[in-house]
Amino acid sequence: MRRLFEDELNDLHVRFSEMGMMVNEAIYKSVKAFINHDKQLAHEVIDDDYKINERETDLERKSFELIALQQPVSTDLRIIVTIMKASSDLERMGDHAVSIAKSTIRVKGNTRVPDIEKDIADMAEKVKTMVEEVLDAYVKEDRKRALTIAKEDVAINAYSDNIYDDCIQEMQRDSETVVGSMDYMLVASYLERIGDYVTNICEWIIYLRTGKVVELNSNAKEDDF
Amino acid sequence: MRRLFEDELNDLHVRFSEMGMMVNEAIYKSVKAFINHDKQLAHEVIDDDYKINERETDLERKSFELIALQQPVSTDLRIIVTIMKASSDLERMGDHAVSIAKSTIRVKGNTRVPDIEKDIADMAEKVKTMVEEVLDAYVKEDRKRALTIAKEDVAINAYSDNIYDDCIQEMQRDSETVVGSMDYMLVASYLERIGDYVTNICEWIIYLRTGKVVELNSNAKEDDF
Amino acid sequence: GCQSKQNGQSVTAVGSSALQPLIEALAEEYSAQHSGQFINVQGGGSGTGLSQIQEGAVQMGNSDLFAEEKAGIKADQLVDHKVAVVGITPVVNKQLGVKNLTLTQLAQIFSGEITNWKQVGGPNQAVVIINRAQGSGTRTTFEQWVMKKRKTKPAQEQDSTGMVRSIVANTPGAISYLAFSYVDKTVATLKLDGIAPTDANVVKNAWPIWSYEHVYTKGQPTGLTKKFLAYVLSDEVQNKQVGKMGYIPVSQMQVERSVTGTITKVK
Amino acid sequence: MDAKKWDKIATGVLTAIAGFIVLLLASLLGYILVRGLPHVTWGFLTKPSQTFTKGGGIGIQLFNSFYLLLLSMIISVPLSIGAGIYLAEYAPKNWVTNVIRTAIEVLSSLPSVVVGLFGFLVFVIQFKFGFSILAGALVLTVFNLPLLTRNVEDALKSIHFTQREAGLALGLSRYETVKHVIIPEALPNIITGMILGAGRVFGEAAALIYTAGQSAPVLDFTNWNPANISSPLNPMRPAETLAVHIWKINSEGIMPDASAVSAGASAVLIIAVLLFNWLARVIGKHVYRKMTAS
Amino acid sequence: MDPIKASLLKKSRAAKSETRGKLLSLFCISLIVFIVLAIFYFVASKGLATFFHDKVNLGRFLTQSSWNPSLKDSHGRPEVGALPMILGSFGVTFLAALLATPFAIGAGIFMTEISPKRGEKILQPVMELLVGIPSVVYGFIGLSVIVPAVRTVFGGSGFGILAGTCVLFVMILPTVTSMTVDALKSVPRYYREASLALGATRWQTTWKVVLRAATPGILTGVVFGMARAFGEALAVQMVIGNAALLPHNLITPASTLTSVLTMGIGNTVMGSLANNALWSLALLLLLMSLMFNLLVRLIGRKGAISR
Amino acid sequence: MVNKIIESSDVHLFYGKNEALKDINIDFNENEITALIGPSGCGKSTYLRCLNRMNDLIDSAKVTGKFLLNGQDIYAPEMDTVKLRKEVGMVFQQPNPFPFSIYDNVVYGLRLAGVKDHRILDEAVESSLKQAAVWDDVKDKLHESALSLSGGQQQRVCIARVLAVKPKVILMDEPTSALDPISSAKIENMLLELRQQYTIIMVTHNMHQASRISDKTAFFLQGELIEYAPTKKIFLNPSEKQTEDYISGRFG
Amino acid sequence: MVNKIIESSDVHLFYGKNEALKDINIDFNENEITALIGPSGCGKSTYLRCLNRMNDLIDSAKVTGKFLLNGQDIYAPEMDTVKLRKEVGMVFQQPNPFPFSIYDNVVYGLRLAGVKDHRILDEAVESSLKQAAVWDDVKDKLHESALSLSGGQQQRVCIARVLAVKPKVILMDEPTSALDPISSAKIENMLLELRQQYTIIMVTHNMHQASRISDKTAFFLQGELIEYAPTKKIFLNPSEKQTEDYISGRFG
Ligand SMILES: Nc1ncnc2c1ncn2[C@@H]1O[C@H](COP(=O)(O)OP(=O)(O)OP(=O)(O)O)[C@@H](O)[C@H]1O
Ligand SMILES: Nc1ncnc2c1ncn2[C@@H]1O[C@H](COP(=O)(O)OP(=O)(O)OP(=O)(O)O)[C@@H](O)[C@H]1O
Ligand SMILES: [Mg+2]
Ligand SMILES: [Mg+2]
Ligand SMILES: O=P([O-])([O-])[O-]
Repeated sequence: MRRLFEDELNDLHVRFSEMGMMVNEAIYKSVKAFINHDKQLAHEVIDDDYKINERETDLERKSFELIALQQPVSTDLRIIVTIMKASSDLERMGDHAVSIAKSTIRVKGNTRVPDIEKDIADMAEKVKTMVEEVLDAYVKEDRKRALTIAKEDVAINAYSDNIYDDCIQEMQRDSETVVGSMDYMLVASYLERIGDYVTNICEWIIYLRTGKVVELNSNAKEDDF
Repeated sequence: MRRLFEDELNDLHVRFSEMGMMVNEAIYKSVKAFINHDKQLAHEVIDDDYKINERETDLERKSFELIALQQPVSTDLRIIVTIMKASSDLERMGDHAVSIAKSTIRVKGNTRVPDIEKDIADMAEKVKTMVEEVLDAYVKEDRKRALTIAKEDVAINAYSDNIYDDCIQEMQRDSETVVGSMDYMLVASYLERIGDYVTNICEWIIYLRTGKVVELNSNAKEDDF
Repeated sequence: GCQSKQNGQSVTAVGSSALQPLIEALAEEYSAQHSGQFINVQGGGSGTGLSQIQEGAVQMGNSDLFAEEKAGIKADQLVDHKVAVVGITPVVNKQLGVKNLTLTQLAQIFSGEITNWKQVGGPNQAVVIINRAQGSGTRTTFEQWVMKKRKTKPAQEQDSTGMVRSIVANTPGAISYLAFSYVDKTVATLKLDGIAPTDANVVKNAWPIWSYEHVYTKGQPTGLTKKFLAYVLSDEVQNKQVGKMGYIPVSQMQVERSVTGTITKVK
Repeated sequence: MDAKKWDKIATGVLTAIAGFIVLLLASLLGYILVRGLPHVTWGFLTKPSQTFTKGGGIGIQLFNSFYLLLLSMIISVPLSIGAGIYLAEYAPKNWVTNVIRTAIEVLSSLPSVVVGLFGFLVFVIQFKFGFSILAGALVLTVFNLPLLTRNVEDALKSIHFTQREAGLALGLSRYETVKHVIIPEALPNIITGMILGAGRVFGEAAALIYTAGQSAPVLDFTNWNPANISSPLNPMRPAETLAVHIWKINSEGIMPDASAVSAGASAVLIIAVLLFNWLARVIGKHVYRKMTAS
Repeated sequence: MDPIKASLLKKSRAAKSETRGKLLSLFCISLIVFIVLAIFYFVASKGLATFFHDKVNLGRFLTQSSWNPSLKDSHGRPEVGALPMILGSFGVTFLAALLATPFAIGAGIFMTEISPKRGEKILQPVMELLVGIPSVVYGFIGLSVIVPAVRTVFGGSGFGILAGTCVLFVMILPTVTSMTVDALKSVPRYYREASLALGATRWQTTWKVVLRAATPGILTGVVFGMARAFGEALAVQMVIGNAALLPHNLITPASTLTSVLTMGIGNTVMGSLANNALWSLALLLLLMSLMFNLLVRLIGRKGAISR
Repeated sequence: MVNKIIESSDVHLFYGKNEALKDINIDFNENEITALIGPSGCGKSTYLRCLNRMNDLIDSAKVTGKFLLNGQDIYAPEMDTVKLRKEVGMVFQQPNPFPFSIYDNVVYGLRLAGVKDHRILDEAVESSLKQAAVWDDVKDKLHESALSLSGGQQQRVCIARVLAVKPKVILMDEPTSALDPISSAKIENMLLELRQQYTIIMVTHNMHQASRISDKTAFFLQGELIEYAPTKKIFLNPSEKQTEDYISGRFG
Repeated sequence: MVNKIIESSDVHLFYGKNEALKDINIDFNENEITALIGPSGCGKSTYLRCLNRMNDLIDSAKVTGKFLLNGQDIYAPEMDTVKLRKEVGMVFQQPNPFPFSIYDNVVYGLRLAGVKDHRILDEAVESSLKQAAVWDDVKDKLHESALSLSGGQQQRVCIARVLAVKPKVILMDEPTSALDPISSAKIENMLLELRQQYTIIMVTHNMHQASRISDKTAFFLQGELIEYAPTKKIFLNPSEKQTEDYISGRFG
């Protein structure tokens, strides 16, 4: 029934998932580039970002169209709304990947702090896993998993706080590392933000399943300091 | 005609504008607190953030409802979609205000750099104006003004770069200022982000008027480094 | 019905179509002379007349037949008033040219033994029999005196004299029979055995096909009925109107016929 | 192309048939009117008839026809409306109703002779009305009731059920709905049916021969006392109607100008029927316009 | 809330008038039913008397061909064979219907499909007038025009089934036509449009769709026409010749149930066999009328187009 | 405060042997619009017509269960259906004005109730027509035939006719399905206004209409009440799969 | 490649003195669904019926302007309307199967065209009914009366009847407005399938329907063509204020 709409909805879904992969890849690449000081890979991430932006615009446009032309209600509407909102989150995640890539380009040639880099790599790994998981949870519309993933954001925040403290110490210890640490600091904050967006997407997964708009990361802010 | 829907639509519009004011106020207060080291004001901002979050959730819920129950098309639909998307931007702007407030709380007791603080104050003023302007442009659905405002984001980015460089210098100069500069740095990046969100809202104003989804801030990233 | 005096009075006579013209005319005349007194006259046939007088539905029942002759009539309750005699004559289409038949020939024609006029010396023309309806007084009389015991061939029937006359007038080869009172120029009468259908011949019974016209009442007549019957039987009426209408006053008859058909000379 | 040719041929044939029917009526009417109209004079229309002599009129028969019609309509119209309402509105849908409906249908297609004979047995003899207008009117009622009832039922049923629902849902009783909404709406059709029924009654002869009788005693048009035997209004007097008169002249008429009288009377009868038809249309239309554009 | 309750439970004026109206209309219908039953009773009691009282054999009544109620045959049985009349009645009825149907359908199609405007303006009133003409007048015309015409063309007396058929044809034509028109008109307009839109010509549309959809209605009309023809008395009686003979051709006199009935009733004495035999004919007529009605119902039910 | 104006419970309805309603339980609140939706033949109209006993007219229909109007048993033997139907007005799918003038249509119910005073009638006409949002369209031709109006206007006059007798509850069986979108929109808006004073129960085939104007929605399927909930819930997040499938057109 | 199958220009139509169509210009592309929308009486049906000359049947209707079907003048005197109507099929608002069997309904057009071969007829029946997505519903009762089907099935049989004569263009005048949402949805889906082979021009009162299935939408108002554009544009961003007002129900 309603093949055309169903097709289009499915298409939208697929394209959104694709966008998720693209963003995930961008994050992965940017962190890898940062860790490996791979300027070229970083450039690649920056260059590919337009694709993510385009995809977002495209998804938005398609969503509006479906809403305007097909008058979806209930689940169908929630699918579209979720995609419409979550695609912004993905796009922002992509933006943060670009920021990390930019840091990579900037950080090059400065003094480095392997400990912190190790922490960032761990944190990045963690974030990457979260992103992958949330995409999987989205595809499976898995509400429980979304809740679990959102909780993991606490760990990310802890990483971020850790790295912040380490950077401060490092910078105070050795002013040579200021520029580098600053970048570590920023990258950590980008990763932290990405974690927040993952939480957002978790919220949307819950919305998709239950129709309830919830706030999962409000506490995330409170324990920020 | 269609009084009820029209009423609701108008209501939505008003509540969105209100949210804009709330966010604007949060930004203003947080910057003021930061500059004046007013920990109490900063706490106020943080404490009030839940209102913004709630308002966003509320606007989202209402928007979904209107879409599901009223099947709006054309302009009506665009109004709702705009609010639905832009409210996230506003909410994020609010989050950044909270981040600034948190920095204020954190920065207290550290060594300060008046020059940078001056720059940040200027930048904050600029951002505040932009936010006010974009809200005004939204209410007036002023497409041209939206374009102009989006262009001003360049200036914000320039401030941000400036402050970044100054901070680096300052930190290298005097390791005492590391923690403080770091915060300056972060606050600047928050303000810069808020500028980006203003640009986003500008995009939505254009969408509202023309039905076209455009990308105004893509270049903003390119000249970031 | 019996209306009160000032609202007028009316009685009804029903029955024989052969008698109808006479009674109707007399009724009109009577009403004209006696204001507020009406005699309604209906046709319907002798059967109707007899059965309705028996039912008491009307005050006078007109019939060509003796009540005794009609099956189902209890004649003893009825009082017979013979108001006239009428002759019945065979009539044929004017174009036919046949003027005379024997009584036997006539009977053979109606029994279907003769089917073409050339068999009786007429033109080569099929015989078209027009009968009156079964049970009508005219037909019964005709059959009684012409057919004797012969059976009538089933043929075209009409229930009214007027219709019979016009059909005979219009149909080549047609033959039927009419009461004298209905005979007019449109049809031709036949002589039987050379005797012409005239009142004079009827009076002498030389013309055998005739019948009394009876008005029956249930019991002795009273009131208006009585007065009217007295009027009808009055000499003045009998001698003037009756004759004029093509009927024969009973008083002029030189013979008398009984219920069984026995003829006795009147002294 | 074959189909097209057939289309043309069919159109031609059908038009010819239609033309033939129109011609048929025209010649019928023409025949009656041409033969009859020359005899129709004022005197003919007003004078009483003559049995033996020339120059009789049809005045009394004409009056009788209308009077009889009036009487029978007075009886049958309310009855048929009541019965029609019952059938259209109240009758439960079950076999009893079905049988009733069938019975009425049977009655409506019963030969009028049989109805006449029934009337004769019941009204004339049993009820001792004699040959009278009353008996005639009653038998005409019997003769006409089924058709009128059916007409009323059809007219009521042709009013869309939404109108009924509207009335009921407004809190009207079923009867009020019928009385105030349905009947007014159906009125044009009812009136048309009534007038056409009247036309039918006007031309009826067979049923009257044995009931209203075949004699037309002279009436005293100055006496309007219905109890008086010579009064035109007396319902107990026998009354020959125009149609019966025509029948009688054709079967028993012995007046010399019988065929002329018959032709003239036929023409008058036809004209009266034409008049009824025309009235039915005009009044129906008028009422309809009045109803809907009040 | 309580006033509402109270007012809801009080019997309203409307409810009372409802009862009154229902009773009134029930009374009317009861009266009609009573009359119908009375007629049935009278006709049946008199008509059946022939068989129960006068012991006439029903089989012989229906199959014997000599009608002479006042006479007895060689076995002493009354000659009451109604076969000639039955055949005559059916003969004129079927022939008239056979003749009228094509004309009615033709006229109906003309009025609904070919030229509705002229149909409405001309044919419609023509039909109504034809219905309105009293049967005496038809008889009168039959007698003075048709019978002589038949006589001139076919010879004989001119009286007979043919003349009867002609008169009845004209008499039932309007009935059949108007019901045909109703049937055709009630074929929804969209049938025609659908057919035309499929590339049919007007005639194809009429022939294949409209007529087919209207068939039950038309048949009903024909049966109604036949019922009318069957029961018609005066006009037929005037032209058919009224000879109680088995009809073997169309131009010799024949008779119908009605003609013998009308003719004979006045010449018989009530209660006598002759009279009862006539009532038997009336009963037969009544039964036929019933049969025609059932037939119409059957057709109507079978052919009902839903919606 | 929310007041239950009509309560119905354990409702079963048989047409002969065919069970058209199976154990329906719905209560209606005062001053709300309730929409009854569901596929053709699911029993929406049948249920609606139970509420003012219009089903009494159908011989084969047998209703069981409890119906209360303001706590009063609708099917009590002593209930006067005529009065009931004045309390519970009804508007139908086909606009069905009587073939009288607009004025006469509107005052019809009042006149029958014996109101003769011209002032009262005039006022009733004006206020009902205003409530029905058709006053401006017809005020200059109150004495012309109601049949001369367009379908949408006719339907609003029919609504005015019901309003004139001041019912508590108005039942509507697909009141706009015979109308074009613009007329429908006008009527929808009018209903939203009427909600302030009346309780409206409406059958509709148009789910969008239900979603636009109703407070509560009841979804019927094959004689069963599948879901009865606030309209928001039904259209955003129905509890039942069948409801979801129906409202998103994904059925059969 | 997009092919224009019907072109119409400068179309005016008068019913007597009343101008029902005012200078309409629309071209239709092959294999597209075009929806004609607009308020009641705006001339949608009138325009549609110009395309297969159904207006010829209305005496008072006078058409001017140019209509081309595949470049061929529709109103040329030598145009055979019978053939035209086979090329340009039509489906109506009321499901109108003939009172024959389903089979006879479907082969009606072919039989008219003189096809007698049973094999061909059988095949046509099966393929048309399959295309019309009603084969599964009726395949076991092809010789039962089409009137025994439900409204939605009847309408699909009517569509199959049109498909059987293999038209190029199918005109539909509110094909689902007499049906319930589920039947409508089925027909909408079927139309989306049919689009692959036919050009469909459809009048609809239901804007949502237009938005759901049409490629192009033409908006009529009082005999004028206000806007004719891709459906997306009409529903997301119409050029004309009137269009916007109409589709968002904000009219009058
Ligand atoms: N008078 C009746 N007699 C017998 N069955 C009926 C009657 N009215 C309705 N039904 C049956 O009852 C069921 C419910 O009918 P109802 O009219 O209530 O459906 P509905 O939901 O209003 O449908 P629609 O949307 O088509 O109006 C259907 O199956 C129908 O066939
Ligand atoms: N046969 C006709 N004769 C005269 N005028 C007509 C005729 N048919 C339609 N009209 C008029 O032409 C105009 C357009 O009618 P049309 O039927 O095309 O409208 P529509 O858009 O199809 O409306 P709807 O949505 O109600 O079907 C209307 O004003 C109508 O009154
Ligand atoms: Mg319904
Ligand atoms: Mg239309
Ligand atoms: O005079 P009759 O009518 O009995 O022949």
